[in-house]
Amino acid sequence: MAQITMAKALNTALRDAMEADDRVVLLGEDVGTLGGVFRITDGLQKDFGEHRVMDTPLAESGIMGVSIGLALRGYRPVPEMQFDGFSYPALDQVISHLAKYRNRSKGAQAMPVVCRIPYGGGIGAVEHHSESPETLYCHTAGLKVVTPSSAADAYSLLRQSIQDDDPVIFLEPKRRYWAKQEVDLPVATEPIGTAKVLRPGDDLTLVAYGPMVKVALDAADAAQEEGVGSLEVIDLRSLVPLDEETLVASASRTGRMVVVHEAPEFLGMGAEVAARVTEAAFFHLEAPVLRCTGLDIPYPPARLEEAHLPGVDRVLWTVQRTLDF
Amino acid sequence: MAQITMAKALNTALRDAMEADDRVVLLGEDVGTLGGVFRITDGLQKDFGEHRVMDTPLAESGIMGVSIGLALRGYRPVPEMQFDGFSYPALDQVISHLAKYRNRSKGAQAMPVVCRIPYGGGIGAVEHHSESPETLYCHTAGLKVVTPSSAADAYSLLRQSIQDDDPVIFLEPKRRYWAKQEVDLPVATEPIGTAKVLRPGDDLTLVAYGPMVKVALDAADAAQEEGVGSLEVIDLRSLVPLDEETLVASASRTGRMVVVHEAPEFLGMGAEVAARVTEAAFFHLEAPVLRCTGLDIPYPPARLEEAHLPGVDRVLWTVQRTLDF
Amino acid sequence: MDHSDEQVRLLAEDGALLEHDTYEVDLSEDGLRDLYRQLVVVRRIDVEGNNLQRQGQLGIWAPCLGQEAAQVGSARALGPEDWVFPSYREHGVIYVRAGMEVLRVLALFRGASLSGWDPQEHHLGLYSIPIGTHALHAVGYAIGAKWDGAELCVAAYFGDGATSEGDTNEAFNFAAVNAAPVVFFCQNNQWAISVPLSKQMAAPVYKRAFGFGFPGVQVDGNDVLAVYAVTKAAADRARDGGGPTLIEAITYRLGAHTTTDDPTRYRTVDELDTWKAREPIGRYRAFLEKAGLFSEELERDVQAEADRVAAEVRAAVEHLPDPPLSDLVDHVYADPPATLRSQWRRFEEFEAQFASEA
Amino acid sequence: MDHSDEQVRLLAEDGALLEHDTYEVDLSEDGLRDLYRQLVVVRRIDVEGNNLQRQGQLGIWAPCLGQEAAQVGSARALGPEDWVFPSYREHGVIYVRAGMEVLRVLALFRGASLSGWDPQEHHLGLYSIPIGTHALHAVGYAIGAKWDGAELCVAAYFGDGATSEGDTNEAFNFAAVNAAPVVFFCQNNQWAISVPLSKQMAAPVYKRAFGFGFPGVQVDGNDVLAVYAVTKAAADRARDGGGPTLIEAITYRLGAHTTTDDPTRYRTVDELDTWKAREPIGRYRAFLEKAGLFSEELERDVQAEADRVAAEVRAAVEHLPDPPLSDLVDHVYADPPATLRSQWRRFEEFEAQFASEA
Ligand SMILES: Cc1ncc(C[n+]2csc(CCOP(=O)(O)OP(=O)(O)O)c2C)c(N)n1
Ligand SMILES: Cc1ncc(C[n+]2csc(CCOP(=O)(O)OP(=O)(O)O)c2C)c(N)n1
Ligand SMILES: [Mg+2]
Ligand SMILES: [Mg+2]
Repeated sequence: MAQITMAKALNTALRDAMEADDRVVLLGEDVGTLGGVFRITDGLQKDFGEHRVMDTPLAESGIMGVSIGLALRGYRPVPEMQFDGFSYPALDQVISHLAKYRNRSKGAQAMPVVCRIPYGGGIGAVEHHSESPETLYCHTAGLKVVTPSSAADAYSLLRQSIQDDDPVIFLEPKRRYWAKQEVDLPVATEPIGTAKVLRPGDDLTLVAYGPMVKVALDAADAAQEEGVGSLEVIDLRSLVPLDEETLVASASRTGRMVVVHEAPEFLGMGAEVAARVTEAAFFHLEAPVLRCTGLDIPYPPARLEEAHLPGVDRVLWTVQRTLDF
Repeated sequence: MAQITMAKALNTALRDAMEADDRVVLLGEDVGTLGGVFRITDGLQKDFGEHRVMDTPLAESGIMGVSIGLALRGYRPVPEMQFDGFSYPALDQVISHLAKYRNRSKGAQAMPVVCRIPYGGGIGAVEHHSESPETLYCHTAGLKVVTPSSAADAYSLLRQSIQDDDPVIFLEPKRRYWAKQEVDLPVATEPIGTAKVLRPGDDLTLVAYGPMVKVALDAADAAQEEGVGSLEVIDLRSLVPLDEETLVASASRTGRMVVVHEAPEFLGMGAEVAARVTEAAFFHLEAPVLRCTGLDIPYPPARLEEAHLPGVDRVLWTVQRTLDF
Repeated sequence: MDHSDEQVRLLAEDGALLEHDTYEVDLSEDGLRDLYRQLVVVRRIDVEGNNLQRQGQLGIWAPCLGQEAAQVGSARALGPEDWVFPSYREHGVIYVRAGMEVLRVLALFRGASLSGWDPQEHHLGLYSIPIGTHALHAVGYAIGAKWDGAELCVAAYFGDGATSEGDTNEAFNFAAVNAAPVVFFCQNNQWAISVPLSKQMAAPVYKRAFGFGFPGVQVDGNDVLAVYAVTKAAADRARDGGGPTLIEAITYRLGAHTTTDDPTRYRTVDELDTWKAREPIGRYRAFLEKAGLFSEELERDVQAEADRVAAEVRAAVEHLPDPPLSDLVDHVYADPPATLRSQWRRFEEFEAQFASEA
Repeated sequence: MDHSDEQVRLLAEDGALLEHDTYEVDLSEDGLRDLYRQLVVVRRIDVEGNNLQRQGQLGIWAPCLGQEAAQVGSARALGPEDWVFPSYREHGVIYVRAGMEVLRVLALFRGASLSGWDPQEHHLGLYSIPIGTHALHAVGYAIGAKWDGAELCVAAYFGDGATSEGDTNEAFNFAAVNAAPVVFFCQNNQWAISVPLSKQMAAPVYKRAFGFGFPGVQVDGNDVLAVYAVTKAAADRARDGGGPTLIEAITYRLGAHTTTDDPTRYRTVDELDTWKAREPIGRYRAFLEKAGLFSEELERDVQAEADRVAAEVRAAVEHLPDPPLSDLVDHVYADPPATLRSQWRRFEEFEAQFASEA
């Protein structure tokens, strides 16, 4: 088995998808000659040509609007937003058109667009390069929102997203791009919409996704060693569709749950998970579902991001609060 | 006491604020000569002149960006987004700048901008004219999000918002514009950040805001008559700051809570209220906090909106589910 | 901002045919007569829309009164293989391209659908209310078509106010950089609801194109022959790989912005009268008369056709059933999330009560 | 797209002074010498930024190497009452306007702040990374200043890539319609990261202005005197109520986009060499020599000043303490929500453990 980074897995998924279907095209800022600022599209323009991999003018709304037009022409566009903080100019196109077009055509017109967005912090970047905008997309009906935490899932979920006839916001945890995993590509993991129990446990369920999955797993290991308890770790993998069944089953068994994410707490994914799980598992819960998240502040300067982001210590502290409840 | 519509109260609040402080300026599409498509700015350009009330080009991002520049010049701009569905092009300016400018200047630069947005459905409008985007704003740290349900609050909360040195997204429940209330203006109601118990009750707490407050009150009356139970009704008034204290106190007493809003359920305000109240009142709750909301779909055509929007019947049904829990 | 000096004109205000060194009309006599029929029918459909709204059959209507020549003339210049991305007032364009499919538009304004047609069927994008946004869809489609080597052009319809939106300008730039086969057709009807041109822009619309590196042309939008000729030339140029053109059709919204609007609040009777005198159908009829192409018989046929269409529109709208509740969820996703399915099941439980009660 | 034919030039590539019928330089001999000092110091600060980043003292650096004339020349043409809205590469502009306040910029790239200065202090908007967005802030400020009858102009700095953003074009239109006192200063450095002009636009930047109804001018951005003269004229025009101007300064980014970028992946050594030969400081020094304004003494003083500034920058950055944790929340709101206060109290409880452990 080969050691593969998430970046390489994403690059391979795009290559394989483009070979499998010549209607798959990539577009965005610097995705061509440069191969993207994170090199996720590295080498693809050279091999597939200037229109299959298009360097666009610097205009995110334009990139999204043009992708919608390309989808109407029968293409399967995979636009890239260079960073989370620069996906906002495209929000109107996403909310008003991408998410609604199928519904507005009474189901006649598919919108197979996959919008790739490197997201999240922890890389010491300057402002606007470390945001976690998932709530904006998850609240928008008509979209699917997918985020991998491993190289294998990165490959498989991106391939599935490109095959999906619904628009997908594909959130790539940029701080995990260079993390390696033993995997042979191509690989097929569970379908979009299924969460995955990465580590079984009995005392409490840790829910995470994307960049926080590693933190949750490390916290679970630490909890084991320190005798805090046996923690189950669930990787959501897709935020919409949300795998409520797996969450409720786990919470019903452990009776305790903590949701971890980088995004601010207020109306972050933790709120939705807590509300749903509490409704479905009310009589099984021994403590409220607690949230361990970024603070309700704009993303701070790099020298302060470590304090803002949930780390193993803060996760364990929140776990302890839940156990003590 | 005079019978005053919410529209009139808002118009009077703007007039009084402009008279009190000549740095207060209004700008937006059709706010001048026409007085706004809902006439909220009626007569103000005539009395205050073309620059105090500015008809702008058709560009929402421009309106918001220019408002930020005006605030830097020392003005207190009150931009209007003509409808909820047309506030999205301004989201990048709101998220990347309006919400962050003070923080980026280490507190040196205030951003006293009040963005008025008529929002919500129930008026039989065509697409994009009935949306409830509050989640997008409430999740964005640095903003305040205020929404009145009565003429008195409309007046007082708008005056307070314009005096606030923080940026405020002021959401006006358009279906309530023409609802009348006995009130003498000027009037001062509770400060931003305080929720209001509009109707005391013992068996369950109904939480609503903006357009749904009337529905919640009607449901509470019906519940009383039909002997379902005694419902307490809380009007949030401001979503950020959220008055957690009042919510928790009420839920701790009644032991049951239902949150009502037009916005989709998934990551709607109900999720945040449920998560918070459950954490703080866990051992007092006899049932999970349930949500009675719009469906997780794009806003439907007018002929179907009644089914999509929570009405008295669906609220009562959800109340019953909570009571039966 | 009228710039009549700069406008392409083929018909004088009295209907006299004018010489033009660049543009000419290639329509047969029947074609010229048919143009008259379409103008009259489109106006009648529009009148019917207003009536149906007043009678509560429609929730709202956006009249195209006065803009018939701009819409019919430009739509006639496009072929079936071409694509159209309309805004929300292009009823005339829809009728010319898709005939009675215009009923879909009435269903939309009734509140029974959100457009509801298949864009692929008549090569017709959905009605687009968020100003400026659909110009980018047109450009995206055109870029894809060019990649495919398809021989077609894409027309994007928008108004004067739309030129202020960032999206419209991004569309101009994407089209220019990609030499995309796009015809940007701007109906400059002098107003964006209550905002006049002078507060919307500081230069005539067509000049915007030069700054992005492609040609712009201003045409008398109430001269159906000039609109047809200018659009045909731009469409041919686009299909031949010449890239985009921006057409500014100078016209006027003779009606209200929509049936909820009261134009007397922002524009003068004088202005209205000036433009009423310039309305396009009378001028075209005068041309037909001068050219000996008009006859009482033609008028009778055309009016009969208009009556027939109006009756069909009225009947169809009055008998349009409300959409089923299932329309709320059935088309949101190809493959809906489990959470939406369970939300819907719960909603059906709630609805079931009333069924049982009934 | 070089358009050297269209560019305003006052210095030949060999430094010879050129006649121009519209533009001239009104600087004293000392002023001309001081311009040299500023060019050299700005370049040194930029070199220092690269070094500090390489040594891990900065998280990232966005070099302005090669753009010194565009930045110093334009900033020199503005008065203290004027306002500047920079992008993220305008270190030279900051130094000219605010001297050692440029240290704030280094703190930003160190990751210690998000700008952190008071815009009112030096009439300097915060650094703005979201491309195009701050052009609208400049226009808004300018409209307000005009209402107040203030005699000032507002300069918005952005790059060639920024001209593609909707916001930039909306800013052009708002400025045009309001005849706002704005100088749009575009440093066309030929690249937007890896995207060349040919993929960014289909017409030279300055022509964009005509389409919006105001003047555009293209200037040799590596000719500090021409940049100064053109900017001064535009600023005067703006202050006198003449409205906005778009200046396109043709220059070149000789360095990487940022220290994380590898330009060899997208541009050729030949292209780089061509532009190295055109770099602005050598040309200006040649002018001073020809004009008899240069002396070994001047060179010594200027280099000494540059050394002093470089040392100060290095010392300041190396001793910059990390911001206190309280910076996370202290400046988000004037009046923070109770939920944020309680969230912070809980966070402090968590942090307290380690304090006690320590
Ligand atoms: C993004 C957006 N903002 C605001 C509106 C509200 N609105 C509907 S039509 C209109 C004026 C449009 O004017 P114009 O582009 O000239 O088209 P016309 O109505 O004159 O045909 C406005 C402001 C909208 N539909 N979309
Ligand atoms: C809205 C937005 N999209 C993307 C980016 C990422 N980005 C940073 S700089 C840059 C290129 C800017 O090019 P240009 O405007 O020419 O300025 P230059 O860097 O050449 O000075 C890009 C795409 C951004 N900062 N903001
Ligand atoms: Mg118009
Ligand atoms: Mg550049």
